Amino acid sequence: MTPFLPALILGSALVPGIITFFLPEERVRLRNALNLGGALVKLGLVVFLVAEVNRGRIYETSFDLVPGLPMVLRLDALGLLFVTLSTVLWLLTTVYAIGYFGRRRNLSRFFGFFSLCVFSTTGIAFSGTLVTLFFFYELLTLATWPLVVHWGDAASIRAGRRYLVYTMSGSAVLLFAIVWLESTVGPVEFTVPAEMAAMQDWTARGILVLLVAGLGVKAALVGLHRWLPAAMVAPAPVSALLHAVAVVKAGAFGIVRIVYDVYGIELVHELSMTLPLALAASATILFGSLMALGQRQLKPLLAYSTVSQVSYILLGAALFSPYATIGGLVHLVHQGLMKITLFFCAGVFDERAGIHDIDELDGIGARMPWTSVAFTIGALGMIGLPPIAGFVSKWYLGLGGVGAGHEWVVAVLAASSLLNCAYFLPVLTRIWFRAPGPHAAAAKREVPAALVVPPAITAAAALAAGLFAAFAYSPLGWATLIVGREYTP
Amino acid sequence: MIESVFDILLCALIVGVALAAVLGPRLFSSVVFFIVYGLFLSVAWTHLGAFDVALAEAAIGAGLTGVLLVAAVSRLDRLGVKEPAPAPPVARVTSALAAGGLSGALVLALWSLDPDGTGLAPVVEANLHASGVRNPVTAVLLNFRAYDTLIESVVLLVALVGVWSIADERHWGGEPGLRQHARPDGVLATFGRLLPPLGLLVGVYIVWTGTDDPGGAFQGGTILAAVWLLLAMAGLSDAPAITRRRLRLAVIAGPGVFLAVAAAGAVGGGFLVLPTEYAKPLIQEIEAGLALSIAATLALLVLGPPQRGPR
Amino acid sequence: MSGVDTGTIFALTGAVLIGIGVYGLLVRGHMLRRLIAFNVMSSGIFLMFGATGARGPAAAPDPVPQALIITGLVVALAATALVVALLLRYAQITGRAALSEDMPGEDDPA
Amino acid sequence: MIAMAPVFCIIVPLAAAFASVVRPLPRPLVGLAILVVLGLTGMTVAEVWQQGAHRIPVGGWQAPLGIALVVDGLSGALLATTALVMTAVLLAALPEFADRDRETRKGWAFWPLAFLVWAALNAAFLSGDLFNIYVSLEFLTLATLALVSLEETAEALEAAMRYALFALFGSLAYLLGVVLLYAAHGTLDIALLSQADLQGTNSIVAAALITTGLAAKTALFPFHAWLPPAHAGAPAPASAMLSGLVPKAPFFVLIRFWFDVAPDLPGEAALQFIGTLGAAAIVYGSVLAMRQTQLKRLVAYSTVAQLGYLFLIFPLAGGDGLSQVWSAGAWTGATFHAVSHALAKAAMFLAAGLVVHAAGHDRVSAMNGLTQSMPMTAFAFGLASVTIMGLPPSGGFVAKYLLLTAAFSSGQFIWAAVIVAGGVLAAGYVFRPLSRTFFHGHVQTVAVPRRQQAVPLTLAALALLLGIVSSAPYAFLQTGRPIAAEEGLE
Repeated sequence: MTPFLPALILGSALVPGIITFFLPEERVRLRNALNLGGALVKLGLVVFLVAEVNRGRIYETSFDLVPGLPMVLRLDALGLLFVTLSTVLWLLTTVYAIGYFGRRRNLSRFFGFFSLCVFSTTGIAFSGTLVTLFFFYELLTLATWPLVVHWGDAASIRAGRRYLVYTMSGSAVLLFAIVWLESTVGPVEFTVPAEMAAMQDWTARGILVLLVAGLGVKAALVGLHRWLPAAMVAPAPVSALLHAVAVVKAGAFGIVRIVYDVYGIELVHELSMTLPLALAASATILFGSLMALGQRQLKPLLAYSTVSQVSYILLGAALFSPYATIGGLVHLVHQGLMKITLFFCAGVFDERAGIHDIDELDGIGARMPWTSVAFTIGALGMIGLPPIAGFVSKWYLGLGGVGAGHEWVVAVLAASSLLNCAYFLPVLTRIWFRAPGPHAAAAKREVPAALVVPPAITAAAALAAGLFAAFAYSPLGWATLIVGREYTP
Repeated sequence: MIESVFDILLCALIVGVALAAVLGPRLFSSVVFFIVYGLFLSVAWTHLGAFDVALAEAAIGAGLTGVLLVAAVSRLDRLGVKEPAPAPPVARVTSALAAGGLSGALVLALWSLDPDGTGLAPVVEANLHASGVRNPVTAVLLNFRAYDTLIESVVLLVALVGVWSIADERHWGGEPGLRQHARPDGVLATFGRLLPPLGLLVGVYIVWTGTDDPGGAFQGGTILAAVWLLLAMAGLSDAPAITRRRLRLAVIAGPGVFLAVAAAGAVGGGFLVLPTEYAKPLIQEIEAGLALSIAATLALLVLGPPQRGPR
Repeated sequence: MSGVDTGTIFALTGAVLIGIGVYGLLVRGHMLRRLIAFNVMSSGIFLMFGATGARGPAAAPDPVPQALIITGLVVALAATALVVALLLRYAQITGRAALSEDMPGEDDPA
Repeated sequence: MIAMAPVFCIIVPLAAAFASVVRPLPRPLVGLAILVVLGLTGMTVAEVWQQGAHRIPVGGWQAPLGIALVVDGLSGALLATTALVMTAVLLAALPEFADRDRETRKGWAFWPLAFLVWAALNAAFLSGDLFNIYVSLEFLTLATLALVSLEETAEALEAAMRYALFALFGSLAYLLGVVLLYAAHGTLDIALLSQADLQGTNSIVAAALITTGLAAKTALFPFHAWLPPAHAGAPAPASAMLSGLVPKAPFFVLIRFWFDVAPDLPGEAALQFIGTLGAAAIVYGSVLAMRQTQLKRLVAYSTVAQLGYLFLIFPLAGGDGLSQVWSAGAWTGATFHAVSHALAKAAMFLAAGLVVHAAGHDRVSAMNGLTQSMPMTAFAFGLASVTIMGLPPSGGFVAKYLLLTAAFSSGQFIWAAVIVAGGVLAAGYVFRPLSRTFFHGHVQTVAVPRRQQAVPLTLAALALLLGIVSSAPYAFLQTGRPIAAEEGLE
């Protein structure tokens, strides 16, 4: 069974997805059962794997697409971190989506692509070569687009178009860079950094810039980010998926792979590319926060916050210091937990109270306490308030900055936290300390449970990830394991 | 030297007539020049010793293509179609340069050839005894490269299916071509009565003689087609409706027989293999089938799609 | 090919006829005239084919090109007949015998 | 007998065509004919797989006297592609063209023409003789010409005539080149010519004419003008074969000619020139596809763009490059593209045909709300688009990857840029109709049975499968290549 484990995990997302496509719209129960079942099976397999990988085992399956072009599925600690995150959040998002859509139409289509999306994300996490990564990365683009345009109105179609323009151009650049690299150094496997000695320094730098730029589209690096706020017109579960589980994470994860497993952080450092990368990440962090500050609506605010927060991961990856790497990796999980909470809550506010604008939140805390508490935990975590998970990330990133000799990173983090306060605190103030406005007054009860329980769980998880950071199986523990095992810069 | 003068004169005539056919101001005269061009070419082929080609050029190139074009011109006249405006001078100059450039390149290409020629005549000669026929051209057409000929006979069928498919939907099932009304005492009718028996005889003879002497299914079939066309144009015989089973069988008979022989060979071990001892009867059989289909198909091609509904 | 024997003269004539045909194909708008040009061009090719096979001292011309020319003639007739049928139907519907000059597709931008 | 399977791949469709001229075949017989040819094609492929490439001397006469058929990986792959696409096309055509009681013009004409196209394609893909190829291509041209004009509108007839002009001119240019080669070398056989020493004015003029003629027939830019109206104006099943299969025949001949007959002849400048035309086709075809308001026109312009990729084989694998390691990758990439494009484009046209039928018009808006009313068809269109864009997981991606690798390995970055840009441009035109499938409220008023919708879906899925299970087709394509890519990429 072991060689098939990666395939089994992939199958647990793919098979329900494909069956769902062919289910008639009325088969609600069967559809829900299929999707939840798939998510549960996957979770079970992943739990089993976590224990195995922790013992140092690595699973690998591969076949040749054409001779010389291997497709490799490999399970290593880094991949598993990402898979675990996406698996847990997939289950929760599925529950949430069932509650969110209720009896709306076109759900077979939706859940089909949803599963396909998770399948692709898992594939990205398991990819053992650059081409395999690209393979699933593109599949992800294709699977998310139908979700972005799901509502089928003019705004969704426009957002979908922008999403495509950005991601398709990004992948064109990425493919160009991948083939350029591979035609010089041969197929790139993630197990050993590619043999770059034969390559000119400037060629290596050029390819690195193209790779990061190609992946940076999905990671929403500043300048390449404009699709992300636009894509907020999508249904709330989709936003949750885009921002926390799949798309931006895939970009960030890809960049981590490039820096650590394709080039190797030492080489990136020798090429003097760590500083430009860190600067790009820092610029994105500050830019996203500044833009969030100017938003009047809740979802765009969260979107710009994502632009900012995802670059923490990149910042960690770019700094030549183990602490920074730990901080970046752990933020992959922490940001996911916190951001999905926020988007879940935004969806509940929208669905049950019709709230879109920030000033419509006045006094909602009293009417929708569960949602509001979850939202608050997420927001405070984003700011970096201990003991919530976000604090842990920022702490390690700061340590890493100092360790890498870039003290200015601490200033960037501080500035970003201040900006986070500046845009989140007014929202929290409105929720809790304003008199109920018309929307709060008209708000419906916090049902169904499928809508409210997932954010509660993710908020609790965000809190737990911070509180119990010292445990071996906590995100921090796992990130430390990865760094200890694979990266010793 | 005298020979060369004759060659050059003939070539000059051919080129002159071709120019007149392409550049002529009136469409009808262009078509007439084209027919004359075909006849001159036929003379050229005779002069070159290619008698089979000369026959084919006269019958198909000049004859049937000519009839087809003449009929088309008169049809277009009746439809009141006008000539489009001539091409602007710039286009004419650039086109002339392009065409001249091509001719020039071809002349250069011809000049670089080995003067002694490298044809397959000796190979054909060496294998002629096994082909079942004595006319080397027929040997190539119906044995050595019979596969080409098989496809060629299919091409005629394709053209016919295509021509019929352009019929007006309302006329489907009608008889091909326009109804001809020749005066019963007119010249055409007289010819129509006198010529067919003769044509039939000549046509069949040319098919039959093709195995050993110049001639064959294509040339003979064309003459038979001409006979039928004459009858149709003289109003003496109506073409059968295109949905008639017998007509359709006649049209596929040639390629059908050919294909059957090819398939039988393939089952027996070699696609289109004609065993030497049976080669001659097989070729004659194929030629007979082909002549029938070619005659019918060519005539129907000239008559065109049905122009009136079924009766 | 040096020396001006009969084969050479006719082969060169073929080259000229091909040029005439191409010119006609390029400049004549009327489809029937283009068909004439097409036939002039193809017979030019056949002439070149047959004449190059009749070069040199050999007494009889090469039979292979002859057979292929007969095949070519039949194919050309088939093509001519089909295009004539198309043209007549087109003229019947539109009253024209030339293609419209505008490039397809460029007349209907979104 | 098994050795004769390729020959029967020509004989059986011809026989079916003859029979349908006499009277339209009843459905079970059409099905039987399809099954038989499918089986024969399968046998041909198996034979090549086991025995390798081989020649079949027709009539028992060896070249140069006789004609040889060549059965190798490339011809086998194209035969198989043709069989798959034709099967889908004929199945898709049954509802539209099978006459119920009275014989109609279209109902009569379609069947012989379709079987004739099948036979003509197989004949062209198997032929190893330059003149025989001429006859086969003319056969193909005339049969497709009649299909183009089948709708009998002024536009369709005009499209057919324009097509005829280009195609007939192309045939003559090709024939002229062949005549020059015969005059110089005394043979028409591809294998024998490949041993001859092709150089000098005669060979260059001949090669230029052959290339020009075949490029005109393949609709390479700037000879593309005939293609979109012709492919868009035909009935959808006919469009599927016209766009998916028919241009592959002259392209196949072009590859045979350049890579088998005259690998050393072309200069670098000529190769780059052809590549430039291919690149221009990719850009121009894509931009025009984006601007179309009619669905089938859009799909047809996409063909213009996609055919451009095929011509990148010349700068990437031709000339001196042929001796380089990357050449095999480029060659396989282009042929892979030919195959996967055939499947995907046919699927796209068949899907478009169903949509046009269901919506009652041909504007792009016919796609509105398709995911709700005809999800299978929407899915088929989407899957076909994935191949057209060259995204994973599809055969188009593998093809693109191979071409890209060759471009980088040979240091020709510009072609790499063209290839990736072409993918983005393709996304630009396929997502226009695809976006509409997500609109609220659908416009498809005529119900289309699922059975019919399954046909394009299956074809599109096959194109996708080619990108996942690509190693076997890759190896198969190499069979009988002079310089095979045994070591794979690099």
